[in-house]
Amino acid sequence: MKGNDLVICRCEEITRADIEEVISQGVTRMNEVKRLTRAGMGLCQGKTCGRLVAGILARETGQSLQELKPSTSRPPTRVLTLGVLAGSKPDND
Amino acid sequence: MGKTEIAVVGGGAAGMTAAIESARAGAQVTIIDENEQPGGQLFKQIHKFFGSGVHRAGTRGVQIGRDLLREAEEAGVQTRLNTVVYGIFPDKRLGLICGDHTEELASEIIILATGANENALSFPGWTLPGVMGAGATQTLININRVLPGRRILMVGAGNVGLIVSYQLLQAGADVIAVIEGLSYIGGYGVHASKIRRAGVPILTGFTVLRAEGKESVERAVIAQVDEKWQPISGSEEVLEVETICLAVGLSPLSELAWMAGCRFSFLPALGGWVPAHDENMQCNLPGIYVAGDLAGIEEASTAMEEGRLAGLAAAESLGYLPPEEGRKRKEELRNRLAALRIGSFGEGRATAKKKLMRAMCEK
Amino acid sequence: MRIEDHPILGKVERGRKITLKVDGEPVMAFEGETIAAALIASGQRVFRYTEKRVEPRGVFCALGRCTDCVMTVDGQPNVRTCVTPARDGMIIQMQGTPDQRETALDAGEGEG
Amino acid sequence: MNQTRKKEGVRTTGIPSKEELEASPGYPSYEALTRGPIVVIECVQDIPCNPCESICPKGAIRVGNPITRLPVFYPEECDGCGNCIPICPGQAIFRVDINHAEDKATVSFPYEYLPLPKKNDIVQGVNRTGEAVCEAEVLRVQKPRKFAQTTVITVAVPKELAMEVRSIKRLKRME
Repeated sequence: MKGNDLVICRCEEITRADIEEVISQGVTRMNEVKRLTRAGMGLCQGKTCGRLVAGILARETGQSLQELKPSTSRPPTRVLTLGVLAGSKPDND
Repeated sequence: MGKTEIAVVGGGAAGMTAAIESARAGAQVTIIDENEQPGGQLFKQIHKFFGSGVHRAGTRGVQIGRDLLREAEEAGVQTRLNTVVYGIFPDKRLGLICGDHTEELASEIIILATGANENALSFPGWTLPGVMGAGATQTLININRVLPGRRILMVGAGNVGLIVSYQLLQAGADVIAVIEGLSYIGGYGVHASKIRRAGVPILTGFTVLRAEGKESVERAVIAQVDEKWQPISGSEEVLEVETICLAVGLSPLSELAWMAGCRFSFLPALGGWVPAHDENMQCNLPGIYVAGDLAGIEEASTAMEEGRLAGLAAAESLGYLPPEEGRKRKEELRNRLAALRIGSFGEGRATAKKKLMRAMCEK
Repeated sequence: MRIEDHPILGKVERGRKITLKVDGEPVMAFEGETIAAALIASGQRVFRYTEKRVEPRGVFCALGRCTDCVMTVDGQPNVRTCVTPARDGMIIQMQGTPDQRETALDAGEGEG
Repeated sequence: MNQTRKKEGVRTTGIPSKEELEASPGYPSYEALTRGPIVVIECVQDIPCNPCESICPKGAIRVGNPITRLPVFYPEECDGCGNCIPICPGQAIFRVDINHAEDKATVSFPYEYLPLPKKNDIVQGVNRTGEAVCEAEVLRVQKPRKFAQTTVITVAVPKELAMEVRSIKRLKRME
């Protein structure tokens, strides 16, 4: 298996090549990588791949990890099913 | 909408101690934890802790966990289990998922003690069943009481890698080797000595090249690395293992703190991005406190002292402690924390913590 | 492989014996343990196959975060087996197996 | 597995070197060993930790302040209770009696594996690298309740290996 075929985001099955491709197109921020590749948008919300993506982005763009804030956290921190949201005001009947 | 004075997010070592201190001072405290049981990672820490008497040195984490549960109950802490905090909103409202519905909980103070997440290491074959976090292995063997494999490769010789290797031996597995990319063992020498005595080799300057196997791990290929972390050709070795454990560090689990708008600093000695806090563990946002691994990756013993400090300071800010008593007890806790951050293993963290506190003053 | 006796934790205390149905096959479990623990004890390592690359996955974080161990439980997909307690009679199915995909593919071709 | 690069010391091998041990204030001199049973503390790093000091009823082990200081052992104060062996979170404390018999010494060490050996069993003594170096006769298997499942095992080994043997080869689990 070649290095660039390596899965980085386990949930969305995004490879190193996928991430490097968007970086080669000029992407420099974590949020952009996430939006364009879907790395970190899966069920785990980037908990596993976040640091790996930051590492690749730092190496490829010459930025330090300190310059790379993680992609923006927005609620929900866990995947919510629509059923749960629909049940946000539990009725008693 | 539910209401509480102090909401503690996360019922691990830091969250429990924070809740106990606040509740003992007289505050109304609610712990929210996503698990079936509180205690966080304490119940899988079956080894004896370091430190001194006040840190409960020589006592196993699992026993400390049991004691904290009892103390929390005695102190009147409310605990909401199986409840996920999915969001943190203005005016210190928390969005909760409880089973099949969502709820809001309003609070005057939020103490975030969300803990840490295990770092990953990507290499060909790392998605195969049989590659897992060292913490995952620890949960399986010490909580679930099942072995994920007989023959194990541990990647990482920090304290987590060394301790989990020892616990795997105790559970009846064979640890074929511990490998470490650095040229030295990062964890305590005594943890390393224990597993060396049990016949486990520790190979420094080695990395895992790939995991191989059809449907799950059947073997690992490791190799020596040079100073630039590049594998040295010809140094490859094949290890017949069925499980590869990754113990390559932890990162603060910080989504809620980011969402709340906390100011962060990047401090490698504390595990990466860490919310800035003052000497009361309060963030730049008044009424939001952090403690434990979220506030910088350290040991469970430091997490407990930070939890106590945050809990006490939070209760004090609500007027539950006479100022003189609050000052004295916080000072005592800070001394206890300082004692755990000295020596060659602690200095780096002590310096990073100072930077974190200075970051509070920056605009 | 269950750990019955342990030098620190002692003999294990388990709930009553129950039976899960995993992809049609009975699997013995103990009430209260996680589905993942029961499956690992029975020797199962593959918990699902991925959607795009059809690659096997198993337990990775064991904390309910990574979602690599998700399966369909009593008809509900994406249940995190590492944090879901086993209950008698649960029907558990692997998601995305190569077989299922062939079936889906065949059905698709038939329509086209 | 061969370690191709020559390395020494606890930071690279996981085993304290002879120099590290001899520089440690809890590690007895040869002369002290000959005087009778003695505690051997193989604590060579500045870890914040002092249960050995707290547990000793006689004040024979002193860490002091800060708690990262290496434990100092005062043999004349020690009454041989052995409480320091199972309390050490690092399992770095042993007891050695090189005068046990004409050609035998005893070594006591903490042990946390199953199954436990039984008294009078002949097992294999291992050195700090886990290598079996001799037969060892099990003299005592003590499981003091207050030390939370840490067993202290005492074995008799050839006298010349008294400062080499630090545990026994783990016994096969019966399943």
